Amino acid sequence: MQHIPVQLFALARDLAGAEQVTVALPEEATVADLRVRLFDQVPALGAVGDKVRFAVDQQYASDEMPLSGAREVALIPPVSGG
Amino acid sequence: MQHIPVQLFALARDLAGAEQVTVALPEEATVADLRVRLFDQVPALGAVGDKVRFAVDQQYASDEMPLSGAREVALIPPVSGG
Amino acid sequence: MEHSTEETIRVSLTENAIDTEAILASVASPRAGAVLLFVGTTREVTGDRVTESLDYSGYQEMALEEMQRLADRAAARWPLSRVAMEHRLGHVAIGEASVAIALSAPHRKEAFEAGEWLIDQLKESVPIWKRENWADGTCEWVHPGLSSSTETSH
Amino acid sequence: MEHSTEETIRVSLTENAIDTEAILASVASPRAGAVLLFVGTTREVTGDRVTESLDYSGYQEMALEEMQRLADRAAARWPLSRVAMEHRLGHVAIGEASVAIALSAPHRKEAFEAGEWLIDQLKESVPIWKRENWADGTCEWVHPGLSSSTETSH
Repeated sequence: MQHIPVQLFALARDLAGAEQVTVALPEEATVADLRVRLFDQVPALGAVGDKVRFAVDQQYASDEMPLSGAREVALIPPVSGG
Repeated sequence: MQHIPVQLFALARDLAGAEQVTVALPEEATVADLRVRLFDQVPALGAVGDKVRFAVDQQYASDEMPLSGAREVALIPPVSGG
Repeated sequence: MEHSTEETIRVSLTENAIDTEAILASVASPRAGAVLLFVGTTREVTGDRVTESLDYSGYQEMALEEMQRLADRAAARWPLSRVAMEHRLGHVAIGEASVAIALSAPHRKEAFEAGEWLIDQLKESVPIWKRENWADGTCEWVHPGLSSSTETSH
Repeated sequence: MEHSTEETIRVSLTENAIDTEAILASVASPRAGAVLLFVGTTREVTGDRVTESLDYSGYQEMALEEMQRLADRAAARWPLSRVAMEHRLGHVAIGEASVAIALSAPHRKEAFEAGEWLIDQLKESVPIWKRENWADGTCEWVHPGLSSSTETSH
């Protein structure tokens, strides 16, 4: 098992009441597994639903991307800069 | 007959060696008549040829426009501002 | 906070007022015939609601990386001389700039194309979020595509 | 020399350096979400010839009228908040601005469209002429469509 801290921002941070949530996942887990596990573990995040993307090491990651070796993982709700 | 001072700019001014050329035309003359008469009277202007437009009272004028009542007439060679 | 891996591209985040003149000056180039500056500012009225102010929050390290990637892609796609992008973070009053993008290019057509592409892309992918502070005292994170901050998941 | 028949539109000619910050400031508006500034500058190299400087000459009264007409047409076609256009006259050194167009609009798409339209139109119709002073000591009026200043008529 690996323990992955997931950074939260904006509404996701408010919903979870935390800047970061740590998720336990098997070594071979992908971003898709993280998505399922995170929303199970923190049901309040359901309000941002499946519109969120994930970033691994500060780049957007596809669902198929493996998490082993990731140094930094973040949940990215729809952005509104500009 | 009316005597129409025509303002010249840029290369046209250099070719004619004058800031203004006065052309004599019948009262019913149009911009097209002015064009023919001006190039007859100042052959050096031929170098700007038929690419020039004319402005009457600070607006581009069509060849059909009558000149009677015009307060200000100018020959406008292709522009290059910007 | 600033990130500049190439001298031709500068991306930055700031908690202070955006200095548009400095950003314009930073893209000056003798090879450029065209300089374009786009500034995004806070509107007072959106639809029928009145905004009092905004707060911008960012995933700062990634935001800078993403701005740099966008500028790199623009510089690969169009012949640009220099690019500068700055985004404001923190509290922003009405009428103040939240983002500025400046670039220089040999010709104007590519300057307009690249400028519009950069702001469109920034709004799609740079991890920065706006919180609207409405005049009625409520506030709300803006997440395009989510129907409301208070609705539950679908 | 300045012409301002409506407070939302300002057009001007100047023999001094163009003050881009003042032009930007002049289009600020609480209704605007987007501000765009385009600056045309002198390039040092065009093709294989080196420009030392430029001189701009204008039919000034008509140039102001025509700039005003273009700004009016843009404001009729796109929902713009404010428009400012300034053109330099006289001697202009390399790298200095010859023209600046600024505008504000509620949304960015119309700001980009209107800005590009205005500079395209200005270059088509505003009676201002550029004389290139080449590094080899010669100089030449620029008249697009005329093959050369020394050729005779066709």
